[in-house]
Amino acid sequence: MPAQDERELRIVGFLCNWCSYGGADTAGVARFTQPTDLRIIRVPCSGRIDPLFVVRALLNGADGVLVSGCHPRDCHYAEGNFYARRRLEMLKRFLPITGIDERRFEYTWVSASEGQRWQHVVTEFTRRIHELGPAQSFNPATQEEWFNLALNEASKGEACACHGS
Amino acid sequence: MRIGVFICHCGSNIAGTVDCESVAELASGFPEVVYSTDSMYTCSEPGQEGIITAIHEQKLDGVVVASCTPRMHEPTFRRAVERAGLNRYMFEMANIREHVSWIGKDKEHNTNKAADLVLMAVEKLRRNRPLVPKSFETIKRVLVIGGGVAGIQAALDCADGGLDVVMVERDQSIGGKMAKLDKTFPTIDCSSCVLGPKMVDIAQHEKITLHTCAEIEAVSGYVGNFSVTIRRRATYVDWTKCTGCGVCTEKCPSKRSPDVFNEFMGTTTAINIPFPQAIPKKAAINPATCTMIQKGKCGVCAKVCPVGCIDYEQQDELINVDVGAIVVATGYDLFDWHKYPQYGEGRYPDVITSLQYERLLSASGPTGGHIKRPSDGKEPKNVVFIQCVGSRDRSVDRPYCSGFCCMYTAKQAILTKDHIPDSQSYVFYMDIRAPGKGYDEFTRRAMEEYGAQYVRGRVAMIYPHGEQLMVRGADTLAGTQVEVPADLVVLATGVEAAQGAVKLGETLRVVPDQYGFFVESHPKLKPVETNTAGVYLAGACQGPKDIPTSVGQGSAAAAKALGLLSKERLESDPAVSKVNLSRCVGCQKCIGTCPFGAIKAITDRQGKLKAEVIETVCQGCGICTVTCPQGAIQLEHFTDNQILAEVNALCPPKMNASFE
Amino acid sequence: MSQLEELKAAIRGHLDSLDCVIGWEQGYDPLHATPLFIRNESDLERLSISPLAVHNPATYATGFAGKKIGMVVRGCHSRSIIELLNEKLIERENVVLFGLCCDGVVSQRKIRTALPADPGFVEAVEIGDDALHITLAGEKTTIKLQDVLADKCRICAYPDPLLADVLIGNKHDSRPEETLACQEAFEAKPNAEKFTFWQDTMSRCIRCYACRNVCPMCVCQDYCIAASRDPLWMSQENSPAENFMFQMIHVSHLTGRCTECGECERACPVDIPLMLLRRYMNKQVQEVFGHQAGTSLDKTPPLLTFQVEEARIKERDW
Amino acid sequence: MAKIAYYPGCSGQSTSLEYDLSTRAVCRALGIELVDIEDWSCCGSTPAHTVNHVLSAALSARNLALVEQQGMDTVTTPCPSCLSNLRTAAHKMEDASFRDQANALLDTPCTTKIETLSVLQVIAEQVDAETIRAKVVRPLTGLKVACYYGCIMNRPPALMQFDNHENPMAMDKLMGLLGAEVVPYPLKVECCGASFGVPRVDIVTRLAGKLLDAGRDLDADAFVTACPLCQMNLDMRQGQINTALKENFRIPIFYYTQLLGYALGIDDKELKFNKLCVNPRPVFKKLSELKEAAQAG
Repeated sequence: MPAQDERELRIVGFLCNWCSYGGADTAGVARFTQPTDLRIIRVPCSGRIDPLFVVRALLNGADGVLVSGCHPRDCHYAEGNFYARRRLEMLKRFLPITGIDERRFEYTWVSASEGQRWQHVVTEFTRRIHELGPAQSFNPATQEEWFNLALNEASKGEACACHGS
Repeated sequence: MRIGVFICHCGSNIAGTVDCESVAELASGFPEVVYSTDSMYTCSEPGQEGIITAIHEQKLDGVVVASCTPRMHEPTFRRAVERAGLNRYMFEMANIREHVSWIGKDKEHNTNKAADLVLMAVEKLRRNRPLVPKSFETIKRVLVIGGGVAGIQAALDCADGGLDVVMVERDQSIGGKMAKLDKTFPTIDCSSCVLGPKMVDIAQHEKITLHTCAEIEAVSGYVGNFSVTIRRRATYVDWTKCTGCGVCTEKCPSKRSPDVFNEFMGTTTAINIPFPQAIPKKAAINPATCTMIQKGKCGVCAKVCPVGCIDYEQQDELINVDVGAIVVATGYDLFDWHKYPQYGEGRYPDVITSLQYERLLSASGPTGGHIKRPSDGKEPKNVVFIQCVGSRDRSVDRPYCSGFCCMYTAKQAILTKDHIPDSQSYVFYMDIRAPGKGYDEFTRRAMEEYGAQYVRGRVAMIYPHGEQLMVRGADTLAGTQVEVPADLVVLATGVEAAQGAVKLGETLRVVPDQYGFFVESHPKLKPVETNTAGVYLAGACQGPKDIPTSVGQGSAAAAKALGLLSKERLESDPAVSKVNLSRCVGCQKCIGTCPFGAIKAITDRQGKLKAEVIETVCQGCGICTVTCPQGAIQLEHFTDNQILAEVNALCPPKMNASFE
Repeated sequence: MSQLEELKAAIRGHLDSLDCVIGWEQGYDPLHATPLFIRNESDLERLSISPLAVHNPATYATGFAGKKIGMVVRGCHSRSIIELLNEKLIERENVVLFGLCCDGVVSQRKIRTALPADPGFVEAVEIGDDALHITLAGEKTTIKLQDVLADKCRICAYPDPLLADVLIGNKHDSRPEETLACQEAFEAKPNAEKFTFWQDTMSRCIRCYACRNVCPMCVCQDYCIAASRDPLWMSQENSPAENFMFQMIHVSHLTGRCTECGECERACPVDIPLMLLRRYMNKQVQEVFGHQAGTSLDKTPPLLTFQVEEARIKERDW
Repeated sequence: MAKIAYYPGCSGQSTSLEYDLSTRAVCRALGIELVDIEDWSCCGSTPAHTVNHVLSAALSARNLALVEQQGMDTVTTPCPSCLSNLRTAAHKMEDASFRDQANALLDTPCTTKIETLSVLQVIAEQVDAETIRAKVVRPLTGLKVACYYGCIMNRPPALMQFDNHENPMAMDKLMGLLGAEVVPYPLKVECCGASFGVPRVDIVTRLAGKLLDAGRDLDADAFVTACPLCQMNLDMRQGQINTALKENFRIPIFYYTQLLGYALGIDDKELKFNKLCVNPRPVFKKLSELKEAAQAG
């Protein structure tokens, strides 16, 4: 069951093995129905999640990226989510300058026991991504667009006002 | 590679909402997949045999199973592929049950999702490589930190099991809080009669080395091979000579030292043996109150000591010891009740803590077992007990229940009646929590046989009224305010983490929770393990606990240590970080972010700094991999390439059409 | 004694004990400077510290690991040095800093625009107090320094070196403009416009890595993950997404470390306004961690540490 | 000393006139310049907030708005009940939607946060101990006083942000500075029965009787209070209490400002000792006897 319409969007999830992956399992065991768009990549710890994985996914055309780890202070490795929190917060804050809607990326904390919370997180995030619709591809989709892009840029002078004056 | 894919139906658990045959068919077209099939129960005996046969017949060098969560059966399947001669890390799982079939009913979407998950697993597997665990020797010695009843039990069990034990205790004597108690619930048996023999065993056991007046200074190393530095405070008495005869304590003229053992219910001498049953029974000087140490005058103890063991120049001593496992049993401390303004903040001497009351009840206490109130030494007739002082109260940031106060309050009410037959006890309580064996019966006895008046409600105010204290509170059952005149008020002071627990946690890499109690590995299934391999918890350092539970946990921790060190060699998980030395520029950022101290700096042959992972210490979190800008340190089995392969499998990059 | 003479004297005093001192000299024409590696007295004579001398000597610092060198540093350069020291990438006892209280440097891009024709080779440049007099094809053009001041200098809060063994010149007390109008204007644009802007701009990137090579904080040497097969973060395909991925790697690795020396943007041969990304990220770092890279010694970059309670990170409660 | 706005409160115009006058006299002597709020109105006292929180806040906010108009940011009042209302209003109006509701009822909206302090807090925090000690001309040496703060002076603590709410010491310290012997009075923050004085006199006599009893146990010569209602219940109703409880209390109940004024040498007429119901003369007699004895000895 996709969130709102028939068409699935591409949502990538990065989940730490100890808490959130377990939380997603708990939700499954409890048969908490969730939208099907999300595909989960299991990592040992949210501290293993390089913000550049998120960037890679978004530039590859992912419509949404969701990261979830253990609640702060509950990290299996004591400190991983503390580092993750800083890294991911900076990524989220940075996205607006790139023009990529920062709402397409979210990070949160779900423990292994929070099956219901996981259902809520997935449902809400999927709903949000469907509201935003499919992401625009950073690379042109067609041969023609590639060509136009090349023309555009050839005809352009200075890129930014900073360099004009 | 030659990859085999096995799609599990899990009866109808998966096949009910996923078209397993089509997933298997789709998978046969994935890169390097040479064999793809589906089966009813892949984890069953025939299912596993099917995998093994396929590995042999199809000459597979990697296997993907799409079934339930890897948290369930990954070890099962790893063993299966290992039986067929593959390395266990040449195996990946796709979770198409908990993450697919159980959370949605749309078969088409589920089938697509399952296929995607299989593709991700295949793409990751293509970048897996065989990993071999390292094995290493262990040191057959256990460090027990804390000499309370939990630590004593753990130490004795380990020693009886044949391990060497080093026990470190911060105070002058072992025994902990239990040694201060008069009697114990629910049997009203004498605390020191139960504990005393065990303390003596500690002193006499040939496998146990005891360091008191000592604390942990530093810990390095890893499971099986810890290296510990212990700081032993100067006692100014040579304990190799001291016989504990006590002559010095009789003659010491400085009699105004705070009596820590008696919970400050009186004073003691500057040179002191805390209590008659102390282990070790040795004297120590309190340098803060010793006039010889403070002012250079006196020296009486040195003159009277028959063996000449007094040494005013003694210094702290650092002791190094290597151990294979560590049991943390640092216990608890009492909540500082002065934070409550309504109890007088210490203005009224006849408001005391429950532990102080234990000392008043104890025959070896400052009053010789006669209950005398501190202000005027009179015997109290009305004793008011107030429960939950620093427990279950968010306003003082102690929302948790201290667990055993209900029980000891009932015990103290009973003992009060025993000591003073014409006394009357009142207990202000919130709820009575008595879930142990014989516990509820015990609290009932306090009420029914010993006539303790239980008032359900909080106390709002204590104020002096003549020679008495007036205790005003709510009686929520009667819906009224009550005032009870009291000769003595005993606060059932709650439990908090022992002082210094957080700092010790940092030293041991064991995480304290927000209240300072150490966090166990799993609240149900690993209650004495910590997330640092080889470090175990016993007793109240993990959370409030009564004596039986602490003793039980002491034994449990000992069993874990014995189990661990019963193996000649230990194997480390090979899914740990690994440094590509040629890429490493020696910036040492990874060393700084590693929570386990598992990375060290080395100098290579050209004299350049490089990082090196201590494989047995690394826990495999991958923080370092993200820290390293060059990608020089990679967490095996979760390398950048493996995770990127999964990302790219899910979201294939859009390439320039002209290049395709 | 002029500032230049004062500086020369100071360097002369240290020359014996140093492997080299990095400064600037005239480049291929009088309008362009180039880094100068001073090893002896005769090299010293070529030293120039005019506003044309822009290069950040800190870029070379890690390359001299184990050797003792001197560097002539302006305010922003000193920040790079401090950051390198904080990250223990260089050692304090191995560097001698000749600090210049800096009045700002020029933007060659702005000069190029201000000149009547493409400069090609300039015949002569005379540097006045507040203007450049440039002789080009026999004709003299006067450009006010203020008009061609680099953007980073217009908003520079640290014109005077924050760390120096020798300090030349007079300290500044004036406050610069706090923000750049064009930066603010860009940040305020709707997502779609910014997105298209970067798509277009990144299609221009030729992935020459000049921005990386000139960056004083890019210390991976030959092991940048943008150009490695293991780990394989990105392909060599020249597409907007791959080019942007490279820029995102650079931004990501500079989080909390960028000292805003502006070298990346200066070095870009296709005029990509990289400082838009840098300044924005630095602003976020400042807001969340109260951290400005290279402004004080013994500060750990924010992503290499953490607080158990992060005062300014709101836990997303959903 | 800076100027501070002054809100006398309704009681100060009637039952506690002596509190108002002695407060003004004392502040003048200590160099605190009180500026009356022009056209001030009732704070709403206890009835308003039992009916409607917005209306209650608006009543107080009107006064705060006047303070704002007079160009000041702090107001002081001797009455704990007014203090409580003014502080509550200011606190509630930090919430924007509540502020809009309350301001809608006012001609002059209150836009900034005006700080309200009790006169006791102003004296305790803005006049240093040595200044007061130096100004004492008639020390209270030998006089045993019980300081009674009443129940709302420091409560709720999060709102009042002054002194210890269970064991306040501001008046104790002040009386100590004047030379008085302050007894460790345990019921400092007990309820006197407050406004039950009209409907349920029995409650007041029981509660206030207990207060007096505790003071007598400690051998107090007098009570000092800071609240008009407390003072009235203990002083004016002392006869009723005696009748109801078959007691014979004769304990003078002063406002702390009166004893402070006395010690500072302010003319007795300004301090209005003649407004007190229980004759305070024994206190002054004791003081002069003690003084004579000290001089003789």
